[in-house]
Amino acid sequence: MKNKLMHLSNETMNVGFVKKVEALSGSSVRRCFQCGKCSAGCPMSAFMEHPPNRVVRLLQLGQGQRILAGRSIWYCASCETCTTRCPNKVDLAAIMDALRKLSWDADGPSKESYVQLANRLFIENIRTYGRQYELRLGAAFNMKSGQFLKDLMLGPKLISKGKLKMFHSKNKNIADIEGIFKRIEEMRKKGEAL
Amino acid sequence: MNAKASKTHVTCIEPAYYEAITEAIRKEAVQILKDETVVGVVGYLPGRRKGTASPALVTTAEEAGKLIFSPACVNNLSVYLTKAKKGVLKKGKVGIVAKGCDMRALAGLITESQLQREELFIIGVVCPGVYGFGAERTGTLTEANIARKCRECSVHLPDGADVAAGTHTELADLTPEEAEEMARIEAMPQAERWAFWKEHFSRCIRCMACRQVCPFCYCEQCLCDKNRPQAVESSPRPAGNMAWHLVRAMHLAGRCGGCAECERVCPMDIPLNLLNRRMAKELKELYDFEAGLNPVEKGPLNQYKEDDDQSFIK
Amino acid sequence: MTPGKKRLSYSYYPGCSLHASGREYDISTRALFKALNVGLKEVPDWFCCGATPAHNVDELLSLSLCAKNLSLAEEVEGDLAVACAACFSRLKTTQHHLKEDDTKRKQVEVAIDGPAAINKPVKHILEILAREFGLARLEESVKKPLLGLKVASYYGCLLTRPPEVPELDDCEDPSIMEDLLRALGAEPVKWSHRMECCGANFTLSRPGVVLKLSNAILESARIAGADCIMVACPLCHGNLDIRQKEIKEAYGAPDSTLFGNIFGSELRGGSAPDQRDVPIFYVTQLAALAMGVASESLGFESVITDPKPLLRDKQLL
Amino acid sequence: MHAETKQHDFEPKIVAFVCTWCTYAGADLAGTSRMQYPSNVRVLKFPCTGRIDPVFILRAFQKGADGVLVSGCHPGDCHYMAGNFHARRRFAAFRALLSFVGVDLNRLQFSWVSAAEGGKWVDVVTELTERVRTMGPMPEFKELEHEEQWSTFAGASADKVLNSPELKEAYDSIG
Amino acid sequence: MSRIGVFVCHCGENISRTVDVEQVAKAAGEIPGVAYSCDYKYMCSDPGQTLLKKAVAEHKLDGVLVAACSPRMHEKTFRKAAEAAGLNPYLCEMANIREHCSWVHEDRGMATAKAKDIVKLMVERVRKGKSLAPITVPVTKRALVIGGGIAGIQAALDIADAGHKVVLVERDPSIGGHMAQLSETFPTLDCSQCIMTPKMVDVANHPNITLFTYSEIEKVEGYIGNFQVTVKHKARSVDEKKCTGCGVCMTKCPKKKIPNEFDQGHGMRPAIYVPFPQAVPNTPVIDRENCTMFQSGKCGVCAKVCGPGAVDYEQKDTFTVEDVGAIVVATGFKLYTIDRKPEGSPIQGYGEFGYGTIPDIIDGMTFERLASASGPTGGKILRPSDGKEPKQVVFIQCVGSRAREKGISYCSKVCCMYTAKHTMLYHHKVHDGQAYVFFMDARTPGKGYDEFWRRAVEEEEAVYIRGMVSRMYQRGDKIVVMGSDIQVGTQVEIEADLVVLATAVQPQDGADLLAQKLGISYDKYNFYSEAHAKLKPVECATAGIYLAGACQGPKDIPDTVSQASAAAAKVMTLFAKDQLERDPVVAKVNEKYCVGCFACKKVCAYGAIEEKEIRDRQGNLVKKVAYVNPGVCGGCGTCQATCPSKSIELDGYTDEQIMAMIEAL
Repeated sequence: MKNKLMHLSNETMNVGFVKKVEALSGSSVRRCFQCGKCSAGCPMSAFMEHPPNRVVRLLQLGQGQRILAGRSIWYCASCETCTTRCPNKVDLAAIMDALRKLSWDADGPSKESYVQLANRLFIENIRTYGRQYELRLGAAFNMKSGQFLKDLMLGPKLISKGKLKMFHSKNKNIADIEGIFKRIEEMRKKGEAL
Repeated sequence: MNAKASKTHVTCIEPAYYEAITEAIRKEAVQILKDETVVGVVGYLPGRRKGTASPALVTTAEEAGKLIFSPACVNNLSVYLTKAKKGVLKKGKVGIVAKGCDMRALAGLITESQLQREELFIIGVVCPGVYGFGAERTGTLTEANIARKCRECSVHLPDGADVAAGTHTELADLTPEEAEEMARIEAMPQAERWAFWKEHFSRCIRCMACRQVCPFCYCEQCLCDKNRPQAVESSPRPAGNMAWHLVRAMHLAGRCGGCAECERVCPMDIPLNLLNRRMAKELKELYDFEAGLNPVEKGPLNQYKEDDDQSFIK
Repeated sequence: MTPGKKRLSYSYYPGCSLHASGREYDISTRALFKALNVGLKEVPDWFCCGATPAHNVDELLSLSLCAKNLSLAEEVEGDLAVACAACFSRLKTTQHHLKEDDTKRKQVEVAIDGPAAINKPVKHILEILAREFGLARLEESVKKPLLGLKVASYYGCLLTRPPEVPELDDCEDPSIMEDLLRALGAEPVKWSHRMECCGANFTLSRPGVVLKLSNAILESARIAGADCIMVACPLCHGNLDIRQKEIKEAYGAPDSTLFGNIFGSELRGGSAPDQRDVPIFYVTQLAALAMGVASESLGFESVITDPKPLLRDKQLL
Repeated sequence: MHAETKQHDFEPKIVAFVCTWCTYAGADLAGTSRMQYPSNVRVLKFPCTGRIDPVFILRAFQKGADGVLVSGCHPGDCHYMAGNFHARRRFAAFRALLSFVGVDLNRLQFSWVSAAEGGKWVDVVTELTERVRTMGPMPEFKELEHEEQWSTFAGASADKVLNSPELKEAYDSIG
Repeated sequence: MSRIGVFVCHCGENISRTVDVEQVAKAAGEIPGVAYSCDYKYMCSDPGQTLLKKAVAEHKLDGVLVAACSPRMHEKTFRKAAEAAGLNPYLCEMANIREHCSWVHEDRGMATAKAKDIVKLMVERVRKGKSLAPITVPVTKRALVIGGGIAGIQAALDIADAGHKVVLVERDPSIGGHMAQLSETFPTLDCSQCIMTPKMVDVANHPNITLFTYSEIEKVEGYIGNFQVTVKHKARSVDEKKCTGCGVCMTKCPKKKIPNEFDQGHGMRPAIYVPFPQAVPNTPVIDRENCTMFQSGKCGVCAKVCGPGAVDYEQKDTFTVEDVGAIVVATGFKLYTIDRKPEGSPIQGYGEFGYGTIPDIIDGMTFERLASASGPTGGKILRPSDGKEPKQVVFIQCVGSRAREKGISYCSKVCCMYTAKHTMLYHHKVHDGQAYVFFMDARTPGKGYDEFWRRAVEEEEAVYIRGMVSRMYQRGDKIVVMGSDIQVGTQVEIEADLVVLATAVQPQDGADLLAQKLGISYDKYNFYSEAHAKLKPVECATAGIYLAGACQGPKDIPDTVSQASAAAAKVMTLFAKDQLERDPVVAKVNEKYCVGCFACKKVCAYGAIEEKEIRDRQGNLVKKVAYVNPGVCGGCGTCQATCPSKSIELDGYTDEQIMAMIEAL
């Protein structure tokens, strides 16, 4: 997919998708002049099939699908180095957030499932408990990702060091959290929020 | 005549105080006319009705012996030097009786090249105040009959006069009615302020007495009489009235010394001095300028500083 | 306000990690503030800030969670003190976005069903120590200066980035940690990787990433001659401390990987790579230690890479 | 820059008094850069803000302006050295006066827009237009224009006074 | 005015696309007093102008309004046309329906309505307009050139060669500017000093040029043809008339370790010095801040060894007033530094490159000095930190430039070429060295420029990497450069011995202050603004002041020299006439009504208002009134706004015109 011939036309360039990214991120995509400074400083660049500058380039060409199909966006660590150093005030970290949200909404066409799974469990945890419950997070991740032996030796050690709690109590005001999730869902249903 | 030495606060000012000033003025006026220091003296003579005074130009020592000063001497005489009796200045130096507020007008006129200090012999009056409009004229000045502007006078002493008559005496415990009124208007909601002034201005009959009596309205052709172009409608309609009073307030900003003659002579009782007071307050706050304390090179709106306030500008 | 006259007091948002894997950060923060006589009152019933996963996929949710926490914090007097760099970053970012963007603010206010407390001052512990309490006063309060301790101060990503948001220090060349260390009597070392990413929350999903990035940081600190690393973030601590042994196993053999080749010119020429343990301290642990707080109450027992030998060696225990 | 044109119930009349060297040129730059802004503004060119008499502002309000903008060179940039400095004092005083007689100063905007600030011109004009739009038409001076002296006499409208039988008779007798 | 003609221009489609020009013309025709109206495709074209002229004759028009572009664009054009048709040019006005209307609004209805309104306003202006006669003023045929770099030198020589006197003022102790610092110049690689120093000597020897070095502009008064410029001559502490330039003082000065500005701080100079051996004039100056005599009162060696007794510690700043008719501003540029900038500055430094704290990260000008045979290393490329020859040199383009995040969004224009030159110079001097260049675009328009760059790549083996550098830090004695190659799509790491930054070209310090003294405008970066980007590239909006070189925008040497000669030509055009016609937009006093309060005089920034006595036939003083000297009046109109009785009036902007326009709102 990465090197597949690119047909450019009004039909193949998905400008609507780019507009959505710009609206969500509050950052212009067109402003980028491809200096590559983002990729030069990105700690995760080596893990990505599309380095950050190319992600923006693909957006400029209306090729959102190519980005979502890859795993680049899921390997962004949100360290904000790109945003900090961009000579053109392109907020690439926010663009990455926007792309992940759009990928998430489209139910993750990406190959990268582990990071998505971790995110999903993390947010579920918030909704259920109000706060993070790290033991459950780790355990559930291993279960669902099928890596039953991952960090096998680490868990008991952390428990013995007091770093993982065996039990977790829910917030008293957990209903408030549920309210937030519900109202956001409602807003989106009514089209009042992206 | 050691006016500055002390200051007395009293509850009423007896006729005797004014008589003393009258004596001093007469003595000085007679003297300067006799020795031909001046060609005439602008002062007050007794009015035809009791308890009144009227402005006059006296040119002989004999007449000068009739000059008076009383709480009825409300007029700002400086206007006689730029308008009514302007010609006399051509003949030589002129003496003028001036209260503190009149002094401010003189200083302003000197600033604006309308008068030269050396053409004037100023007989300053240490004035405790004059009658208010329509007040009972008992010969004694009290809290009840003092003019509104005098209640918060800050220029009792005629600083800069050639001679000064009177000892510094002020009525005690005067409420600053004008300042209170100004504060009341400022505190109104915007629409109410507009209604307040609209009501006042709509009464204006454009008799131009305010202009006539103002020492600073010395223009040979008033902007508001011009008809090519007509910047301000000249007929007494509400639109033109509002414009006229706003233009006048703007033209007097930084110049008006607060003699309140405009307000005194207004037949429709429009509180004109409030506008002038408001502008004076603004210029004091913004540029630390008070008009007429002494002749200056430039007024506040004829000069600038690079770091003037511009918080209102985008 | 004149320092020393009025007692400083803060509301406190510890965040999830400080109640679990970063408990020693919480413990030492409380101990330090107590020792400095600075008030600290935990916000009751706070929620998770959403951290990176929330804003990664759902900015509105992330903003709403933070806004909710900010309004909870409004109930407690005093500026909001935050220890976790991630929570700090999220709360500050939320305020920044909501101030700049009316549409977002309105949406968030619908979500949390109330006004967003965008003006509640949010301060990181570092800021409180170095600026509000003040370096001079801190120096005066030192009972046991950390003499001879060479510390690599590790800022990570979120304390200073992106520019204008955290308002903590220069986003490329900060000095607040070094200043603090000097006040405590320690010796900050000059090193290159103080603002490189440690891999952050990939610790769960892609630990391989963390191993690589954190290894680079540990290497750089060793090359600079640091005895230890000081952090202000429980995630960074987790990656550098908990996974330190794994990192050694993965990258330990000389030139076993491509990266072993690149790091450190001193390493080249056949000499065995430096494999020292590098204990990771929280800023509050070191500060409290210098203030003379008993080491037992600083949670050292919870740390995986045991710092006690180093501290004993430097006669700080 | 393809802003959709919205239909509004109220299109305010905005008058801009600008200096030719800075703001006028800045507005030209907005044009050459094809920036978009509301079309409500009517620009009157002056050599310098120093030339702008407060009477003009007053007259503009009387003639139906709902908002007035006065804009010139930044301090220190005056083509005539100091015109804008004098204007700054003059308008500071004038604002105080207008406010005192009850004019809403939100309708009167002052700004410094240089020849290089096409974007700022757009911002200033757009902001003033939209602000005045939400405020609605400016009634004060317009009402005055249509009022007659007699209208304020208690209980009698201008109409009644003018159309009284007595007056009519008097007119007729003039013949 | 009762017979006004209104001409509505389509401007191709520029206006007619959004404005219904036919409707506008029709509406204009219905305005009372408008005798003729029409629309036409291109009013400024020859047929357009002919149309206007014909209409004036046929319809006996006594006023003309052209509704087209900005008057800043074509007012002169149409006024000329009107004049040719026999109208007074000031009865011709323009309504701006392009920049202020068709280009900024999209809704056709609204734009057309606005255009009609603009026309209506402007018709009133024409109606109330008056015929004005141009004012003539004498021209002082002597020019002032500010700045003694290549631009100032070229302009001064050209004007002087044409036979006019020139005053050349330079802030530094010597003329020569940045060009004297360069080693070799692109694209020919000829030695900068070899072509520069003869010109400097020409300036010194030219009978028509008065050279003031170590001098600054203090005050500028007057107007085109008649400027009075106060020049501050800073105390040199050496009498220029007595000094023979023998240089003994410099060799004997005990304080020798002062970083030399000319060598970018990498060479040393004494406290009494000339910036470089070929300096013009060759008179030293004492750097008082570093001189022991001035700091502690003890030393005096230079005075003792000076044979002619030229050293004068008591010398004070002096001032002269120069009468000139034209001014050429050629103040040049400075280079951006990556240092941390003071808080509140709109320009930012590069923290990711260490804010200038890494000694072996240098800028392009420093590299020039390293490569120059007369530089601190005698032309050897040696790095500052340890004097070793660098084997891996990384060049980074666009540092500061094209970086709106750092506060500068423009392209500095010269960096691509000089970086290519640097790689060649480096390759010539260090044969086993490798040059790497991080760049975004190679911008090489110019005669022989692209060929030059390709030579650097193909023959001189510079490795060009398309991509930027994110971070640099010191590791041992190397600088780790972390960049990316966006073509390969990978990160690139280079351990460099030396890094050379092509930092942005910025206007000189104090450019804004000088502009304020001159009354010329400048952009947000402090580059001076030309009157028209295309048609008046060397003129300022302020008449009589011209621009040359990098003070107007980044420029290379050929462009600078061209512009300098162009500015000189403009000055010569001005000097070709003895009298100058100037715009008659000046104030006049109505003596009948003036009462002589002189508020106008108090606000006049030009000092154009005098007091005039009106006397009767017997010679008695009737009154004093204000009088405006039309030659001095700048035409701002502040006097009129100040005059309470409006007895002073600015022609071209009378109250009558303005009020009529407001009435038409």
